[in-house]
Amino acid sequence: MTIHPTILSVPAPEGLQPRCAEARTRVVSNTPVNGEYHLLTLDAPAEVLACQPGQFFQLLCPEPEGEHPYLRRPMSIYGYDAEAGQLQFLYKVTGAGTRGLATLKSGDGLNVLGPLGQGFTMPAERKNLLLLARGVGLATLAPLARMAQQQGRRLTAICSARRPELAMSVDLFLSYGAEVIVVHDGDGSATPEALRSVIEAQIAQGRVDAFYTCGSARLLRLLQELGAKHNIPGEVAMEQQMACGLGMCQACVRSFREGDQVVHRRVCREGPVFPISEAIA
Amino acid sequence: MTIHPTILSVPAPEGLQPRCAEARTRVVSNTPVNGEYHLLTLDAPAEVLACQPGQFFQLLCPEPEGEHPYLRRPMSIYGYDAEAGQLQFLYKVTGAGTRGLATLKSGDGLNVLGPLGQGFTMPAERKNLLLLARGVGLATLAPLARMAQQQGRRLTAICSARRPELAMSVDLFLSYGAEVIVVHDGDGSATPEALRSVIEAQIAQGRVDAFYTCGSARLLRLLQELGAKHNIPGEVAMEQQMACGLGMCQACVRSFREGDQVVHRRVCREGPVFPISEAIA
Amino acid sequence: MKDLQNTPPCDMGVQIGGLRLANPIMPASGTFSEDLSDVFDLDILGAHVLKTIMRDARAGNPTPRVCDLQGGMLNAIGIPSKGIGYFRDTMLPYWAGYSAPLIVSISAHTMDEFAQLCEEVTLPGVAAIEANISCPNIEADGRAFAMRPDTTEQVMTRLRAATDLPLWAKLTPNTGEPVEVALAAEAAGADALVVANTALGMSIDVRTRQPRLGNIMGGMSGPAIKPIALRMTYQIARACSVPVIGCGGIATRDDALEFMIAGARAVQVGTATFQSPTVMARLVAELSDWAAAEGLTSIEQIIGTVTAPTGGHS
Amino acid sequence: MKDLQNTPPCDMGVQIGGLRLANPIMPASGTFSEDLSDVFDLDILGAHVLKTIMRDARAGNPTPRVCDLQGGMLNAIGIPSKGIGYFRDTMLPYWAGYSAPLIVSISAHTMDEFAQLCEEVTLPGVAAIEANISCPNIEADGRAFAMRPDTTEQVMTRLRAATDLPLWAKLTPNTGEPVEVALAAEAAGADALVVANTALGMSIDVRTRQPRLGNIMGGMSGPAIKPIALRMTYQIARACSVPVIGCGGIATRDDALEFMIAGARAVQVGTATFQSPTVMARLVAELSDWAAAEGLTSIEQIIGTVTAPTGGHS
Ligand SMILES: Cc1cc2nc3c(=O)[nH]c(=O)nc-3n(C[C@H](O)[C@H](O)[C@H](O)COP(=O)(O)OP(=O)(O)OC[C@H]3O[C@@H](n4cnc5c(N)ncnc54)[C@H](O)[C@@H]3O)c2cc1C
Ligand SMILES: Cc1cc2nc3c(=O)[nH]c(=O)nc-3n(C[C@H](O)[C@H](O)[C@H](O)COP(=O)(O)OP(=O)(O)OC[C@H]3O[C@@H](n4cnc5c(N)ncnc54)[C@H](O)[C@@H]3O)c2cc1C
Ligand SMILES: Cc1cc2nc3c(=O)[nH]c(=O)nc-3n(C[C@H](O)[C@H](O)[C@H](O)COP(=O)(O)O)c2cc1C
Ligand SMILES: Cc1cc2nc3c(=O)[nH]c(=O)nc-3n(C[C@H](O)[C@H](O)[C@H](O)COP(=O)(O)O)c2cc1C
Ligand code: FES
Ligand code: FES
Repeated sequence: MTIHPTILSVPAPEGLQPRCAEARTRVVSNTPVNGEYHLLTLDAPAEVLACQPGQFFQLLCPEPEGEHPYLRRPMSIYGYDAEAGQLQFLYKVTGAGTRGLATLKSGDGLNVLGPLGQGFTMPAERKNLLLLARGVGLATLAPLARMAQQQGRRLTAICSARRPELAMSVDLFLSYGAEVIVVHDGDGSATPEALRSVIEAQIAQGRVDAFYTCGSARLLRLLQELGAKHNIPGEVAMEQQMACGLGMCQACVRSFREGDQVVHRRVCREGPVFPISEAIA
Repeated sequence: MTIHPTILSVPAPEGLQPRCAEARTRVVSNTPVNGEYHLLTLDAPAEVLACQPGQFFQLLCPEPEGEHPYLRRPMSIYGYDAEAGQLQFLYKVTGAGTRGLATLKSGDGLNVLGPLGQGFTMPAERKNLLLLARGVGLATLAPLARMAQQQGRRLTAICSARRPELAMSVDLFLSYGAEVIVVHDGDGSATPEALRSVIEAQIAQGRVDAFYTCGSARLLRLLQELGAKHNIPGEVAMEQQMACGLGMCQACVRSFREGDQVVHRRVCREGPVFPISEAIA
Repeated sequence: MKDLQNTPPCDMGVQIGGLRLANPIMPASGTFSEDLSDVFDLDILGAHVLKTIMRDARAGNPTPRVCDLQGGMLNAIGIPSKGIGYFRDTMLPYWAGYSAPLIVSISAHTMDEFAQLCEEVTLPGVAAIEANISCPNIEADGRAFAMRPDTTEQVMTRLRAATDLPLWAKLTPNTGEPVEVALAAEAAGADALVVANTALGMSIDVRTRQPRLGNIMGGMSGPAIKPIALRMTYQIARACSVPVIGCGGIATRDDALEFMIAGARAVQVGTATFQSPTVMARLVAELSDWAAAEGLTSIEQIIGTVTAPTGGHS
Repeated sequence: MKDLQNTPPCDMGVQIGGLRLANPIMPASGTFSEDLSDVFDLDILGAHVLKTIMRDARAGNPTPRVCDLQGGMLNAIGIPSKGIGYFRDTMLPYWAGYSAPLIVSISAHTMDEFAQLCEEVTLPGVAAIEANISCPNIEADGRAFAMRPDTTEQVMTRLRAATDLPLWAKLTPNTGEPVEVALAAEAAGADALVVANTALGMSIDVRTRQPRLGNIMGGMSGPAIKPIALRMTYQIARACSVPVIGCGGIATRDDALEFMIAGARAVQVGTATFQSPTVMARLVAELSDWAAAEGLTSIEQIIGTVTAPTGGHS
């Protein structure tokens, strides 16, 4: 495995290990999965591979023909492997930046900045985890599932999708030893009401010490309600338009409850992972 | 040989064949020659291959890393072959645009606009032609040499260069049946004085009915002087910064003598080929 | 989006004051000439806008007259001109061969000269006059007329008196008071406002330490100025009641739509033609396909349809 | 260019009024914070310029606060601020840990508030105050102070009286009178001029027909505005005698050199840091290598060395 040098090795301040770095990586593969998504695998240098589940990178996307993405695009870490020197992202093609990503071919270079932000926390007493997400949001939870398995926690993953065959990463979650429940729009199993019953049943069986979710405001509200009712803690990974990704520009704020107050926090710095109880959907 | 469609087929005005077209070509090869230059060979559609020696194309150069050429770059036609569907340019890497050209690999696409401008003229009575140029300027004269050979004219090509091994296209001119004289800076044979003797000798032998040159102001002045003295006509291909390449923007004007007056002409439209006697070096 | 095959075509005509254009796409002054007819049939355009002319023959600026930038270019062409006689005797008859309306751009350094030229180009075959008031005004210390509301109103009043033809005013992005200038042009009787001309810029060759234009400074155009021209279009379309014609950095169908949604009734395309001489032909076709697919019956239905941002902090 | 190995290093220090910077590279206000210390040692910079602060705690603008453009971006962050107390008690001690001089950017909507804040930030540990007079001025109908020479002179006179620290004025490219505004700031006692802030722009999402910023309009920055900022730097450096600090679209060594050749004594780097957070560290190193290779003994030798274009029509 080749380790590519970072673009710039700036002298780190005495005794301080830079938390993130701007690095030039090389594309191992970039393949369509599941119709709507692409899986990007990169050869990456060690200094960007000390990742936590829930953290993200800012990718400097190549320009697709006739379009000119300027800012970096935030992407959750889908997989990281410091030993193999690899980093993975799972993305949905939505605009100029992700269209640019989709043009990447094996062997191409890609400049990445990361790892960024605060990842998920998993206090020891959370032995039974419930993961709930929809669409590409599941990508964000994949490394969390892997870590949970390594730490011997029990995992239930509810994958919500438009159609059952679009439910992302089912096999991956199964391989991490999760019990996987697929719900979809076709049979009404993905409505908040239907989901509420499924989750209530899990709670009743004592299978839920904490919730982990990301993306959907509807799912967040459902978990806030269930969490408050059953006193179950949880975390959510949130999104916001970003510029710097480092905490400097204040572009990415969202509102959060802090006691009686509503405060702004930066998704890129204080997040992207926040306590479910404090998030405002 | 694949013919690629033009980007846009706009309905041509009734009965009028567009003189030039914007076409998407494909790179056959792009190889360094002679240290300083690159030879670019393209698969091109028939509608851009009705070329005249001395005409040029405007190339939409790809962006090299970290640079952003916006305007097209003018390049003389080095070779064209309507039957083979091929077009060739010989270029020197000097700035952002040509650095972008140098990144092109076999199979890549390249958007070209042309053929543009007025080519060289060769009235029947010009039986003995003297071609004089330096550096990449010789590229412009290559298709002229080929046409002269096809028409059975006699050809002398003086190739001027910094070092003899840098003299461009000697073999090519030889293959077109030209007598080739290489002059270079190393032994003083490329100074205007030395060149004057060489050319005077050619004239004395009756080998010069017309001059063709391009590029260098110094060579142009020499030929203006010799042309006036011996009453020998000639043509020069000139350069100027361009924007549109079509005659619309007036960016590319140069001054020319027209009787007693100095007038502006557009290099892209009235040129790039002009009578040597009217040019102002 | 509906199915393209089964939708009736949309009426692409737009009304600019008294003038009806077959479609909203036209060239920007100085980036268009008869030479483009080598590339496509110019009669597919909504209008033909000529390079600005001045009364007397002039050479224009020293070279280099252009240089390129990230996302655009600088130009200091100046206004080389063969004079009014050449316009009347040679250009006008040539353009009479087309059916698209002819828009004649004029300029001058003094109000008298401007008004006189305006009268002189008021000729059969001319559909409208575009007053390029973004040119240096000698009576105002070299500042362009369109830099200030007062000079704008003065010169437009003189031009209004000099012609019965539809009169457009072309504004500059270099002013700090774009809305006040637009209101002044409207008050003086402009029939439409072209928003906008180039932004004053500069570029230096680090190797030679020389400016990259012979004229030192020049006008910036192309995609890089689009956000500025769009902002002015939005501000001016809200403040004025005469039609606004958007101009600045338009290169794609969505660019044209952005200006129309912001309030422009038509758009001018300049620098993009240098990158791709077929771009205006493509825009006419793509805009019409888009409108049909959207189920519009008239392209005018999209003008000024910008909505408030949802906004929010969450 | 000489051989890099055998050339003595060039003195990279530049003088900005009474202040000496170790090198000409510093961040632009609003694009920099302590967070960048994750990426490189911030003490390699010529100075630290903080995000503009206002007196009272404020939330800033609705989201989305940024969108990207060809060659740059728009922002309408507003000035979220934790207030002057947070600055004094938390930020100032943090930055005291560095040796690079600290430049504090301040703003306000009225002159009284501005002057009061100026006095309040005149504290040990602050090396200079940058007055962001490109903010809307409530007393002048929402126009920024720096839009006009008179309001510029008024507010800068008040600020000058309020502090003994070096006082910089940050100008706006949205004015039609950049040189007059610069002269007014100088006359009122500014020690340096930062040229310039963002250009007012707009972008619309064609699909939703909504502005792409929650605030509708916003400031354009990045390479797209470089020619405008460079032109102003050239104009102002020729007209004024106080130091000019160039700002707008600087992303490469040659960009920085372009501004210095045009007359800037130092430069600020903003948006480029978002594309590449290591860019300022790279610029410091590359500029110093370049200067050594050119055989300069002081980087100040290149300031204002722009030469006349050769020009010509042939
Ligand atoms: C922390 C974080 C993690 C993310 N992880 C993933 C992931 O793993 N896989 C994935 O497919 N997507 C992910 N997203 C969303 C992804 O960033 C956007 O889909 C992407 O930026 C769209 O860029 P575009 O140019 O293709 O689309 P455009 O819509 O053209 O983007 C235009 C602008 O909007 C911004 N933008 C658009 N959508 C979003 C969004 N949802 N969140 C933030 N900014 C947005 C872009 O960054 C860009 O500046 C994540 C977002 C955040 C904030
Ligand atoms: C009619 C014509 C034919 C030409 N034929 C050839 C050829 O066959 N081979 C070849 O190597 N070069 C040729 N040139 C010169 C070539 O166009 C320039 O070298 C090239 O544009 C430089 O672009 P760049 O971005 O690499 O360099 P840069 O110096 O970065 O270019 C910056 C700008 O200057 C313009 N420019 C730079 N040099 C010239 C020049 N000499 N003439 C016109 N514009 C220039 C570019 O187009 C661009 O807009 C020709 C020029 C003209 C006008
Ligand atoms: C080379 C060139 C020449 C121009 N000449 C004129 C002119 O003579 N009169 C005028 O009003 N505008 C002139 N313009 C400005 C354009 O008409 C247009 O307003 C400007 O370029 C912005 O549009 P664009 O970004 O689409 O080019 C010229 C622009 C360019 C690039
Ligand atoms: C996200 C963002 C926030 C900014 N905030 C401020 C600010 O608070 N005060 C200020 O004076 N300028 C602010 N600016 C303007 C920059 O300091 C700078 O003047 C401008 O962006 C041009 O430089 P650039 O092209 O290098 O970014 C901000 C710019 C950006 C992009
Ligand atoms: S993206 Fe800049 S602060 Fe979060
Ligand atoms: S390059 Fe436009 S007229 Fe010649």
